[in-house]
Amino acid sequence: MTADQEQGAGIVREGVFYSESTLHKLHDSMLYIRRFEEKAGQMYGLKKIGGFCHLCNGQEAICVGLQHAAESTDYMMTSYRDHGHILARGSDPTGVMAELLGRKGGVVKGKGGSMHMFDASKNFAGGNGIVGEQVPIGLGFGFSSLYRDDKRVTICIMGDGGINQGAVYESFNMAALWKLPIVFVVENNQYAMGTSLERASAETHLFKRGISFKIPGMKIDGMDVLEFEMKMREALEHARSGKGPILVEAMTYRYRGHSMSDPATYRTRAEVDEWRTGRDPIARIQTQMIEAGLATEESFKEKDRSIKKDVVVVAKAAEAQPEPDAAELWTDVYSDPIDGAYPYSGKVS
Amino acid sequence: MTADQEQGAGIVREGVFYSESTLHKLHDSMLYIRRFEEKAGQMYGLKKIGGFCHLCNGQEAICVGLQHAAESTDYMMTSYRDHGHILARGSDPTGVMAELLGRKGGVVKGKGGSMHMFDASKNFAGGNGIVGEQVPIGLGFGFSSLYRDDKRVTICIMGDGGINQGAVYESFNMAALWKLPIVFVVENNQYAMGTSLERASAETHLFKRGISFKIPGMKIDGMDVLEFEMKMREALEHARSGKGPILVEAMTYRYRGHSMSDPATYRTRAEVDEWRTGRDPIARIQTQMIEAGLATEESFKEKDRSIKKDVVVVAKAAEAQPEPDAAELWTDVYSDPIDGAYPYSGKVS
Amino acid sequence: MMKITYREALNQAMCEEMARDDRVFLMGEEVAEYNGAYKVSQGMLEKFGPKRVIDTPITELGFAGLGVGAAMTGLRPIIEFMTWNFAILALDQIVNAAAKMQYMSGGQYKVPMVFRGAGGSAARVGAQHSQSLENWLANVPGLKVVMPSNPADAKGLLKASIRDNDPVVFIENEINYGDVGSVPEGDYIIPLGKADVKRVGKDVTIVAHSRMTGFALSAAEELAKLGIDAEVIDPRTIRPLDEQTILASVAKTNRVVTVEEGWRFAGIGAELAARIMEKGFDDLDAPVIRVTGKEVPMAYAANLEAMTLPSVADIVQAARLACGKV
Amino acid sequence: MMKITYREALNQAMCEEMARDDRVFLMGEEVAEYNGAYKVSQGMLEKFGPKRVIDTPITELGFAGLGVGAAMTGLRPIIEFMTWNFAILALDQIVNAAAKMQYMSGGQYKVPMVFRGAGGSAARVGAQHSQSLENWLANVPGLKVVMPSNPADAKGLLKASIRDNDPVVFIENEINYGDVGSVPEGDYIIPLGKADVKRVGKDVTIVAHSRMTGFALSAAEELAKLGIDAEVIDPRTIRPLDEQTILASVAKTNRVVTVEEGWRFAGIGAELAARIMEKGFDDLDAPVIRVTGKEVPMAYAANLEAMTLPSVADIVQAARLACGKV
Ligand SMILES: Cc1ncc(C[n+]2csc(CCOP(=O)(O)OP(=O)(O)O)c2C)c(N)n1
Ligand SMILES: Cc1ncc(C[n+]2csc(CCOP(=O)(O)OP(=O)(O)O)c2C)c(N)n1
Ligand SMILES: [Mg+2]
Ligand SMILES: [Mg+2]
Repeated sequence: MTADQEQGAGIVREGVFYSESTLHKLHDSMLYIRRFEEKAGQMYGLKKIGGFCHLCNGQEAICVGLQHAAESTDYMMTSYRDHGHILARGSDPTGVMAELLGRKGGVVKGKGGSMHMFDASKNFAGGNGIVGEQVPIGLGFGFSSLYRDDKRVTICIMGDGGINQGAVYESFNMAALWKLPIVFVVENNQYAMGTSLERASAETHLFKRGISFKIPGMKIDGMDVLEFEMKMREALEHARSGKGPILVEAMTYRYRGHSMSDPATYRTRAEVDEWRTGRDPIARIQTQMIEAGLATEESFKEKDRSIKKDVVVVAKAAEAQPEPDAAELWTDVYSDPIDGAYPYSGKVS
Repeated sequence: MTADQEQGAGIVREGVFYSESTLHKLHDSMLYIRRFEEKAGQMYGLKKIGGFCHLCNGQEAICVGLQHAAESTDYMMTSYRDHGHILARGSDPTGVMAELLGRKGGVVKGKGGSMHMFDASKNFAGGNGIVGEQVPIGLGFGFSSLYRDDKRVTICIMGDGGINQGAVYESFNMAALWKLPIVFVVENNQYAMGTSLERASAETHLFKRGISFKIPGMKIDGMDVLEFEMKMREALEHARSGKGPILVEAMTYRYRGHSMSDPATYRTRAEVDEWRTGRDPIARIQTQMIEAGLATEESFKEKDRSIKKDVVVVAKAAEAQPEPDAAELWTDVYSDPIDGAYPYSGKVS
Repeated sequence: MMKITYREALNQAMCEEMARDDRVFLMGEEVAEYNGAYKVSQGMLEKFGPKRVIDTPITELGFAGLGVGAAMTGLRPIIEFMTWNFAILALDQIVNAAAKMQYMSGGQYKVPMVFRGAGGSAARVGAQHSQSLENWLANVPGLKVVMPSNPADAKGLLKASIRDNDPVVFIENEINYGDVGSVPEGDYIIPLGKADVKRVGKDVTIVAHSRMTGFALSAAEELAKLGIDAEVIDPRTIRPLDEQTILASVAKTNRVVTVEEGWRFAGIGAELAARIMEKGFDDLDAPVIRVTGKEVPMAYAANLEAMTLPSVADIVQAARLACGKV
Repeated sequence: MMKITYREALNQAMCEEMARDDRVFLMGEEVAEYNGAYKVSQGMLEKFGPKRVIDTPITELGFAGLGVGAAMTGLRPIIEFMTWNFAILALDQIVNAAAKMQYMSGGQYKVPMVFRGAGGSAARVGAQHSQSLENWLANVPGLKVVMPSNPADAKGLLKASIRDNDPVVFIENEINYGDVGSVPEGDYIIPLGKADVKRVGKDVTIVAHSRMTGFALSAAEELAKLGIDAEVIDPRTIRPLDEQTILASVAKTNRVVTVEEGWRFAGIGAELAARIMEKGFDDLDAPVIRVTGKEVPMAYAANLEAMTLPSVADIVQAARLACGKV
């Protein structure tokens, strides 16, 4: 999607025009994710969600900006911190919530859970629980686009902790060597669990991590959705035009702990506040839109109320669903039966 | 070992003085390795050596220059292309040859073979058959020196193919993060088996492969033993003085195929000749020494004859040895018996 | 005796051994400042300082190899994997370096180290976080594989593992971390390679390790009500396996059930069954029955997860079957 | 019928499938310009061009993952590991991604691909180049594991594997590459999951796969001279395992020997023994005997290597023992 061409009410940033409707869309999408995640946190507190649950509060501008800049045919994959991305991608929120609850109507039938969301219809390829594992997989999607010459770009997202994994550099090298159409995005929220960036990384400017493989890098403010959207479009254009991979470092912050079980005592209150109150992407676009006369505090409050209501409806609908059928235990292990039966020796006994 | 301090006959390179005896030592050591490898090749042809056998002909200046620059307490480890290095390190050649032949007196009792030579008494820690595997291991040696503050440097050697392995970058990051005293040396012989550098590496200037981790790099002519020795001393000094790791790219060439079974048809005759006749490290130091009046063509010929004879003696002595005792099959699997017996369930049956 | 958790037992084992031998250090993700992802290393950074309790980047292959190299120089690393699931990335260093180094080097380089962390599935963590690896690792000569099922064993075995001169794979269980049990005071060591009869019985032998030992003991209670007196054996060390203790039990009960959380094909139960048949064939009145995890990736949904894991009821059922009392 | 080598059979299988389906491509180290480290892909670059026959850097984890991703988009990659020894580095992508992807994604993403290369030990290549992984990989639901022992099986099974819609682990044997055998002309396919009775006999069943099938057949000849008529079964597909064929044989012979090159603990023989006991206990007149590689890393020295590997004599001895004729 290119920036809006039509003129009218809107905001111009570095020569790029964002229309009123686009701005509302970006804002609403971020706010929706925020409220959805809060609801997920609540459900987790009520023990309705089990296992790990990694929220993306604070990082919404990346989820939303990236989607707005990308084509729907572009491929994407990320880590376990995937709710915001799959929602921004346009998957049915009830399916996402149902997945968190382990229900039949979950986006992957209740089989994946929080960390393993997939939506093939939206070219959303996960949802990976092994840190860094999506990177070689993303390389394969990029390779496929070269093989088929389908002009798609793969957006492969990782964290500031994940970028230390060796598989990432194997992938960087091959992506650069073969000029694969991939945008690698690092969500630099400055912590990998309790480990701050500088305690884990010799080079903390993560956009430079591709230099040794001749991959150009960009550092982008990931707390400003317009800025991020605009620069992400440049990155996508770079990859789509055959120039090979590019590495985007998106500066951001997660407001909550690493997962629901993390009290996050390794960060100071002041540091969290600096980002949360000083740089919040939703507050930021709201201020910009109010200043531009495109909305009012009251209209945003109204919007927030209505989104919160929507999320409650979604949560209820998800909760009303049954667990997966017991027979699902044995499906999706293999595609084809052998001799009329699926080859599960474990089932027989 | 620092460069020679005493004055007298010798060669001065960029202000560094190499004495006559040092020059002879460097030369003789390179020539010995050359003749030893030729003998190994011959023995392989006679099927006295089995499996893989990777010779280092052409790369001797690296083996020898590196040893001369290093302290004997410094740790080192490399890949399967290890004969030259362990010889330069000072291990008993008969033990090395016996190992190639799979004999009892082999440097590792016949258990390792060509790819797995070790000599703990010389701080030579292998000899690894999995490409890149020695790099995290070297990281551990470097870590140990930091832990014990023993002022040793670890010299961790890999190939231009090996440097693409992900484990290398995991190691680069940790080495740089913790400022470990490690000199990473890439023997850039421009081929990994049949794959030329530029077909495998997006960034072909391999000394830049550490930039993304803030590791400084040096590109050195690996065909000139004096040049290599001198620069290697700088690199070791860097690591020893607490400045952290450094990456040395040694430009070199292997004259033979990747292993004895490789006809190396992927290279042109002209290319091989350019290096073999144009840049040979042994011919080079001979010319320099003759020009400096420190030797004559004849004296080198004489030296060559005597080395060849030595190598024949070594080969004979090695061949005269028996195979390892059958009982060795079960030793060195575990250190301590459990309940008086070693825990081999496979032995009982 | 003191009442402590499985987690505290592990912590004590490490602290005591680190106090005793300054070659021992602990390294892994979040082990230091965070006090361990599962708080096993609580307080250790404070006690031993950042030189000996070291946080790493997320690079399992790299720091596993670091441990191997450090061990080759004579240090005695404890390398923590946040969970063993992530150690699949590090297997090359565990199998090709740690396990084979002593042999390949003709005995010159030993690798005295412990690789440890939680293995198997926790609760609701899905397919990629629920892998059992003990059968793979116990397949490898050169490695020892230890899996404690309670706090006392956790402490005694971890201390023995740290003192061992060979690479030890030490697999804990996340769900057991909070379990409380009695642990002897003092320098409590359990030698590796010794199974433990957790319950004496005469009708059927149940061999179960790690978290499954508790399941087996619960099953034994149920079985007692049905008039079946089960003997429960925890091998504790998977490699080397204490076959004497197991065979002695089989000679008495003539019936065996094996229990493991991992997948069936070539699992620990397969080895037990094969070995009991080889060495105790005439003692067997019925085939060895294997209770294992279902052969599917672990699903997230609570009902599917429960179906995937072995249950107490599964063990009861298997024991009844073995005893011909169904 | 044509007489071709095992290597040519594999080559034909790949060429035919690539000609038939342009979603199939071959990627790995030295597969293209070098024509394969072991010449299995000889001529393929010339035939199919650099877009479909692709040399990689030495980065097993990376290009294994590339295969998984490409397969998820509907391509059908053949990923060659120069040998399976190096695939230990890639296991995370094979196990955590390829095997679990379909399940985790609720069936949305399939992973139709083949991981292939030579497994087990070659000749005199030492500890790090002599690893058998079939028991680890066959442990994993979601994977299929195929191991051909002769040219015809190699061709028929590889074609079936490439057409399969799930990730297939295809383990060849370097020492077999030069073996010549008769292979049917035309589009020859052997369905996965079918064992093959390589020799009919009535006194003892020998189950052996890959290179060991040939050893078992030689042993059967020896045994015949001793008056023991051995049936030799090659499972061909390790997962799923064709237990019907094996059990039917056991019902006839009542005695079983398993043979594998890999280590004993929780190996393929353990699974066979456990399964045969479970489902054919009453048919067994003697315990299943496992012939395996010795539980040591592979040494380089010729004598130690020979002692480590199972031999024809070992199989003969085991069969005599099983038949009570020693
Ligand atoms: C290979 C592997 N190692 C460790 C973990 C445990 N773990 C899960 S998330 C995480 C931190 C990742 O941090 P980062 O990449 O910065 O992503 P963020 O959580 O900040 O989004 C760790 C260590 C894992 N899941 N996989
Ligand atoms: C992990 C792994 N992959 C593949 C191989 C097979 N292999 C052995 S050497 C080699 C080439 C290595 O080239 P390079 O690193 O340049 O070292 P050189 O042989 O030139 O010294 C390959 C692919 C291996 N031994 N290990
Ligand atoms: Mg982070
Ligand atoms: Mg090279």
